[in-house]
Amino acid sequence: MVKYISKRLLVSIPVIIGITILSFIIMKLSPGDPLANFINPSINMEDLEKSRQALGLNDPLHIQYVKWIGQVIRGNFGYTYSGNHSIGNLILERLPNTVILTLSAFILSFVVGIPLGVIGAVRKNTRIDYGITLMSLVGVAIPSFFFGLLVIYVFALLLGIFPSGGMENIRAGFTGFAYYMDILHHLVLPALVLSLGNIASVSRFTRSNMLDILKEDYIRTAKAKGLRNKAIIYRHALRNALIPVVTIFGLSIPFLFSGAYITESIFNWPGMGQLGIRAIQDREYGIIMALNLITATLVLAGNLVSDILYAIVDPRIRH
Amino acid sequence: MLIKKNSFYDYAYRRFRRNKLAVIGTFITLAFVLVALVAPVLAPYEPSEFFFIEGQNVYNKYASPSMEHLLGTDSLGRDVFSRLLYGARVTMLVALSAVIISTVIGTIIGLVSGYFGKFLDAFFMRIVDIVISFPVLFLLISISTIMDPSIWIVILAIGLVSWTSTARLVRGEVLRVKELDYIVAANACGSSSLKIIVKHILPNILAPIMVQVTIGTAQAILMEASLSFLGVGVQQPTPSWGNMLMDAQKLLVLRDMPWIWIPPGMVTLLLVLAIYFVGDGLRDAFDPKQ
Amino acid sequence: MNTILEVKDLSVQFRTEEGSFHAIEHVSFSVQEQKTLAIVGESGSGKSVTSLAIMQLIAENGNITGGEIFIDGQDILKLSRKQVQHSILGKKISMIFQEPMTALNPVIRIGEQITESILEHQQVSKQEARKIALDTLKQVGIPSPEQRMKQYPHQLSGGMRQRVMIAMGLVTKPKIMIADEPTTALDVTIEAQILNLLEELKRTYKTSILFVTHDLNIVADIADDVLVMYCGEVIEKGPVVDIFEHPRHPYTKGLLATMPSLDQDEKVLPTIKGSVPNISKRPQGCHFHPRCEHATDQCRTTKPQTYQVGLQTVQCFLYAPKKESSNA
Amino acid sequence: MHDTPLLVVENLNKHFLLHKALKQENAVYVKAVNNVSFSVKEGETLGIVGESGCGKSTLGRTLIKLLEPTSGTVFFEGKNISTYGKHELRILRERMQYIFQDPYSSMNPKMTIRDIVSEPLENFRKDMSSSEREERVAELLQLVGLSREAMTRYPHEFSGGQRQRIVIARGIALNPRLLICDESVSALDVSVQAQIINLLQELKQKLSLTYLFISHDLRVVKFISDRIMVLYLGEVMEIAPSSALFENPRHPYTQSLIGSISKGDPRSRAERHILEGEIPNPMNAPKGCPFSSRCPVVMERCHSEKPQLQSVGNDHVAACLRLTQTISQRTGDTV
Repeated sequence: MVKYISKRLLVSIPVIIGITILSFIIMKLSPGDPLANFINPSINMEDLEKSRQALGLNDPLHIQYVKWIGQVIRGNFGYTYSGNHSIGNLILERLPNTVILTLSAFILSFVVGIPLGVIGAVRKNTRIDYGITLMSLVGVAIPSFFFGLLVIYVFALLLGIFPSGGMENIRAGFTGFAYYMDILHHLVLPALVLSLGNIASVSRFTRSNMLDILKEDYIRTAKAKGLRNKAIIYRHALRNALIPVVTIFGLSIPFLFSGAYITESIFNWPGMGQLGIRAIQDREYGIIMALNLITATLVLAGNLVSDILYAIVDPRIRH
Repeated sequence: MLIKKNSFYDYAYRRFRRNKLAVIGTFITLAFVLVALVAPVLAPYEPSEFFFIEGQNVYNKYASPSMEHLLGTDSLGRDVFSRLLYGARVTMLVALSAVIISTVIGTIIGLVSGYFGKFLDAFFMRIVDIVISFPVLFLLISISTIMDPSIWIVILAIGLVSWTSTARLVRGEVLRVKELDYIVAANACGSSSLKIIVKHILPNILAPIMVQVTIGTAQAILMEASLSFLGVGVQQPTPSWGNMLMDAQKLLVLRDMPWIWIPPGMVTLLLVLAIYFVGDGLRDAFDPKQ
Repeated sequence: MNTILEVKDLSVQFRTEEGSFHAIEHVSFSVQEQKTLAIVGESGSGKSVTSLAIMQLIAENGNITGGEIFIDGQDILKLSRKQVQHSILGKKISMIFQEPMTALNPVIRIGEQITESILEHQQVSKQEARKIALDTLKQVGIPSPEQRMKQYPHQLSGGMRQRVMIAMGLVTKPKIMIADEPTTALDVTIEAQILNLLEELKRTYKTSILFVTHDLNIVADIADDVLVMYCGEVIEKGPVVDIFEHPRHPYTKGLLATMPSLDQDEKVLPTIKGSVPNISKRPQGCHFHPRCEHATDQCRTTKPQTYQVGLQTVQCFLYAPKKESSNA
Repeated sequence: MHDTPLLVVENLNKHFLLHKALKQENAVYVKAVNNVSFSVKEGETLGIVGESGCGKSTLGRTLIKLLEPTSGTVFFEGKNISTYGKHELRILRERMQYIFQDPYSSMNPKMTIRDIVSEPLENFRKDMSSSEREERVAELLQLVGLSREAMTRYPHEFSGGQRQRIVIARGIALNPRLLICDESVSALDVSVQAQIINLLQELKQKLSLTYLFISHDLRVVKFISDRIMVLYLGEVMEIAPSSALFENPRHPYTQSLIGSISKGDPRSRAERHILEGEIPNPMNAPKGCPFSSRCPVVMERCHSEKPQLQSVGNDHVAACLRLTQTISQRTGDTV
């Protein structure tokens, strides 16, 4: 297995390099110069030319790339055009909020999605199954922003059960336990909206996996042994069906980050997605590119982890 | 059907026809296509025609549904119903063109990767790894912010971002089919690689590609809608179901004028759902296990 | 001698895209205590469906349309699904399959797969179950069973996996074990080992065996009685020596003749003309008539009854009692 | 039967790399075909038998160059084909054909029988008009016992035996010299198997073909072959004329193999001989004689010394150290 993991790690090296190159190309294509971002806009004119020299804006492309990578590795993504905010700091401030949201959605997807899939498969072709199938299809088919708006309309505006946006009630000035409950209260709707598509995919995937496995020879063996249905489903079928679900762990990360863009902007959730949307409106290319690079790296790491997890849970790879 | 008499497609067609959801989905999808084609006939007004409050030089903004404006008017006093009909054209155009791009790229790369293997395979699969590491929306946004947004850029962006799943699928199918005896047999009777790919491999992996095209269309519709909603997709005044929902980000519109944002949202949901029904139906119909 | 398994008039129907078909029709036979009955037939003969029907394991689109199945005197078709699961399957009757690789669960350790049967059917502790499992693994000739218990199926060779399957089938000391082509996926030398093992275990565990196979050579080696099936019907049955030395049905005769022999030098193999008909296109009358040299008009229209010839039963008009002479 | 060899194989190796390693000596190889040498005379049938992992299929595929040999030379019709490039390989395809085991997977399900059988003709008989090709296909189908009507139908409309006939028709379309039959009757029902074996025999006479018949089934191999080669873990154990091999097998493995097949007679059950142990994993095959881990008459040196093929009778060779011993004892250590 050490071999498998090291091989997997080796394969990610060209990928991470590719990610940075692609990011760099996109940046070079965008208006303005990426390296110009590194110049603190508040400095005066004489220093500007010095900075340009120091940053090597006149260097050949590959040198520029290496210098840019050097900055990025140190966490320096440059400054925003408007004001002289460090992009790295801006993102860092927002990262925890996005992590709270995506992690909740991530957990919700599997905690809800897997049981739905299992029930659908076990009760195949019953009303419950049709209901779950239809619901998951709607879940995959509904535009997330539309679902978000609907949820706000119904639960926040019509019923008033949940807040329509934001992460905390600043005016109330909660502290301690109440503060966390307040965040949780704000979290419910965005987490639901963000996870819906993923819940649907996970349950569809689990169901079809489960159905395939219930047709396997070893399930027939288990039946021939006179095991009770519970043992057949949970001990023999589910263990096999859940192994490939691990791969969805990795796949759902980019999905959730994409979703966070929309969800955060609809719910005014102060995360990276919302930052990104503002950046689009303000044409802050530096922020967009930094977000791109960071999320791509996170996704790569997520895929790596889920592949390794796969090797751990599947004895056929483990040995 | 366009395929000559061959039991595989015959069986698949019969199975598909027995699947109620799939048939309903097909009809809904066809109805949408029809509406898109004849939108100019059905629409009472031009999509970007502004209406004024009678006798005044003021836009008739946010008018409630009436006989005159079936679904009311939007923030600029345009007829929502007409925009909805024309929006169908934009949606179809974008989704279908993008899917053609992604299917062509994905199929070629998948075939080459799977059939020739070795360096080409490693090379293309790393590219796929790189592309899928970027969340789709991020890449789309990057592409459409760099270029001046236009429908063609949106099509190109969606096409360039979504070929990866087709490529992976085709590659996997090629790897599976390649090992079958009839490919080895074709090799043994001296057929060239091109002939083997075109005559032996492609016809036998067409079914999953067709499913992927269907699902891909649905996903392209969702991507276009999201982009347009975020303001980096199809631009005003061209109507798109996504950009018609932009107004709903204003609390006032969201709370008090559901006629502006619910219809475009619902039609998107309905069309995507219908296409998914078709896709699932095709998948089940093609599945030899059933 | 006690009858352990008795099947009477069993019919199984499958619904498919093209309509409904009988996979087996009016199949009857019985297996005596500590005896081996071999069901032999080609593809589509219904031999596997018969064994799966006894185990109540036929696919979703198939169902038993008639007949009775007595296991240890109990008609299991009259029992509820739960009762069969609880008191028959794995307890009185067990089954081993053709592909030991796919028949074992890939993600569960060998030990757990064996002990779960014991824990399901016997009131014993986990430690005791473990001990029984270890003993059984030793019995089926698996070296260092303690280590094997901790392994997964893919870590074993094909022969070892089939031994594990056999151990799993015997661990609850059933009255009868069904073996469905258990050696078809194995090499010749391993096949010989497994057949030998089955013979040995049959004696130590005092079980009966219902052996399903397409290979007449194996039948010659292990069976006490033989059941020949063709197109879902039993066309001949009887003691193994009688069947091999005096096959009655033209199909049985043909089948025995087409086996290339090790001792003789033939130039051309005798054949049965034509091929096994598809389940949806089974001929009228006797299913075998298009391939039969003795076919008469009667065979083309009417299904022959079964006739007793010595210790054998044959479904063929050739053996219909004639007024003047009797056929022995 | 002529005495000129059609195919001569010398020290053929096909090794598959399993794990790469930084140091060449640490890399793990599976030696699927290991130093195999033999020849096939024009017009004869050479049977190749062995259990799983013995390399018989790999050997067949390496000979027709569907797999690239690791080393060794192959002479076909007197020419060294192991160095053939792409262009020459095409000519080889015309002279040497391959019949697969599974008639279900060896035909493209989306093609008609006409297209399937005429594929080799399209590739090599470019001068043929389509109507000429169609005539040829009809002729070929007739030769294998099928009617002309089969042409417009698809593979799934045929039974296993009929499919194998079609595959054979495709195989003989170009009038090849050598047919490699890889388990070509193993997937068929017993009653159909005999028909196909007879067909192969008949075609051999009519078209003066040479066969390489690969099978795990000793009965079938005995019936069809003039000579038989026994493989174990990629190495040749014994090569002998069919009758000699069965009447007087010299290698302990051949003896065990023949002994372990059933007599097909319920009255002589006890005669079935049991060979203990299992076929070792080809990844860690025994160092000396590959059969040493299971051999009932194994000696100390068998574990370290690799036996060479040596003559043990007329046209009869075997690779066993016991045989070397008896021969050297007989010759009285004069060497």
